[in-house]
Amino acid sequence: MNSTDEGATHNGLNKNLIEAFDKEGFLKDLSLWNPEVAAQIAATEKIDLLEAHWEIIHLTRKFYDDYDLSPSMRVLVKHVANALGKDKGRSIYLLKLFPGSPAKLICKIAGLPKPTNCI
Amino acid sequence: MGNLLTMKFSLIILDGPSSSQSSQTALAFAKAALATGHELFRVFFANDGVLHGSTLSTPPQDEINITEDWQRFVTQHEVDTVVCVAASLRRGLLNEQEAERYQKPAANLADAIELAGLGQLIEATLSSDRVLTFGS
Amino acid sequence: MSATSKKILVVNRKSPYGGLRSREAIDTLLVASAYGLQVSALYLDDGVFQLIQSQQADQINSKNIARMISAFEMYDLKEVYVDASSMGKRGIQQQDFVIPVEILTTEQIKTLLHQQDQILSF
Amino acid sequence: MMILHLINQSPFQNDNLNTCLRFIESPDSLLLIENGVYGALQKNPCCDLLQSLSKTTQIYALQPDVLARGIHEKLLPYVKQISYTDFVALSVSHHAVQSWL
Repeated sequence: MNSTDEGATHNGLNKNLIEAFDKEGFLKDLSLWNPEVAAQIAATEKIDLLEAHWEIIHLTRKFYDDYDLSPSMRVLVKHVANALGKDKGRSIYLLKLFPGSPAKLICKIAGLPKPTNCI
Repeated sequence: MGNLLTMKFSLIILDGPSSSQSSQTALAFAKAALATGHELFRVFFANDGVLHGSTLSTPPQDEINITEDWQRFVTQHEVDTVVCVAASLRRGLLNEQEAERYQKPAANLADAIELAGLGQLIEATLSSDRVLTFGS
Repeated sequence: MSATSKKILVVNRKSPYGGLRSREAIDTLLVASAYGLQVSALYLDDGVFQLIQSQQADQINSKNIARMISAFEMYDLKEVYVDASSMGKRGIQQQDFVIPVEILTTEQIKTLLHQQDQILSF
Repeated sequence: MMILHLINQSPFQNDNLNTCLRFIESPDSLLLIENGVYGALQKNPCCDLLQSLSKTTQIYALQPDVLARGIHEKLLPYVKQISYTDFVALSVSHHAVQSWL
């Protein structure tokens, strides 16, 4: 067994996991995703994952499972509104939880493909 | 046919340079359109058509290099020319920025051509009088 | 006529796998719809196979076209038309489809085609 | 609303021309290009349908494609051969262009 298989820890991060990300911090192999990985990705974005974040992450993953698509921001807002009600189904709500570009950031944390800028 | 009407055309090209005749037809059409006073709003390469953006295409010397012909044409006439970004990345066509972003060893997109999303196709559809699709 | 009032039809005549045309047609429909355009989809010939609900694309390591099509409603894309004759020739019925569609006769499709400002084919 | 219908594949190869002929109606026009010009042969799977269509609808074939394939002496008499410039003019005179891919 070599050292990379062992996954020596470094700065609290699993070494295999460091290599598992691309330059922009997206997971290269989406099958490696789990809630701990999500928390690590979020930490690099200075986001502490709370229940409010998790419900959006799970919904987005469900969307991907159902439709084989990463949602655009507009559709994500609509999807959240349908599932969690109008208070949460608003861009401002998602922006507060995932500042910057929420759709992209959510995909990153939720272990979904990097949006291709196409949709 | 004596038609003095000037129209804005956009062309969508779906086939690769060596998979069918259609990009040659499209280029001949584009030249004829400009020659008769019409405007080319945009050329949008999608699907295998994005390979027309490559600077690396090298057919034998006694065959036409349709990829270079297209690039020369759009450069000379300053035609707004786009390759679909998702289709391009999938087929190994990258500009400097994307090569850097995805940590790839080289970039091969011609200078005259822009990497962009399908929004550009939709915009071309809205802004043009006529849209023609070439492919098979 | 303002640009956004243009009617756009995307014609789909290709089967779902064995190429990326169906994917790109779906992407185009979703983008057009995101722009709030009057866009509709017509499925005919082998294109009707794209709508079959029981696809198991993971068997051939592909993304599932029918599943993507089932997102149309989320994207406010509600005008989905299918050629009755193509269905009949292939022994396919409405209940095989992943979403509700409007089934059209040849005459109705002629009318649909002639109502468009632009027709895109993939 | 006039549509210019484009066919670029051989009727011996697939159903594109057949499908197009189901939906084309006067005052639309049909233009055969690339391998589609084989649909202008006197003997082809769609020639009966084309014969009846020709009474109401103009059928064109792109001349460079016809000549390239050496079939210019075997064409249906009512098919008019045109240039790329004519192709552009037809796209202008019709409201939309539908490529049957």
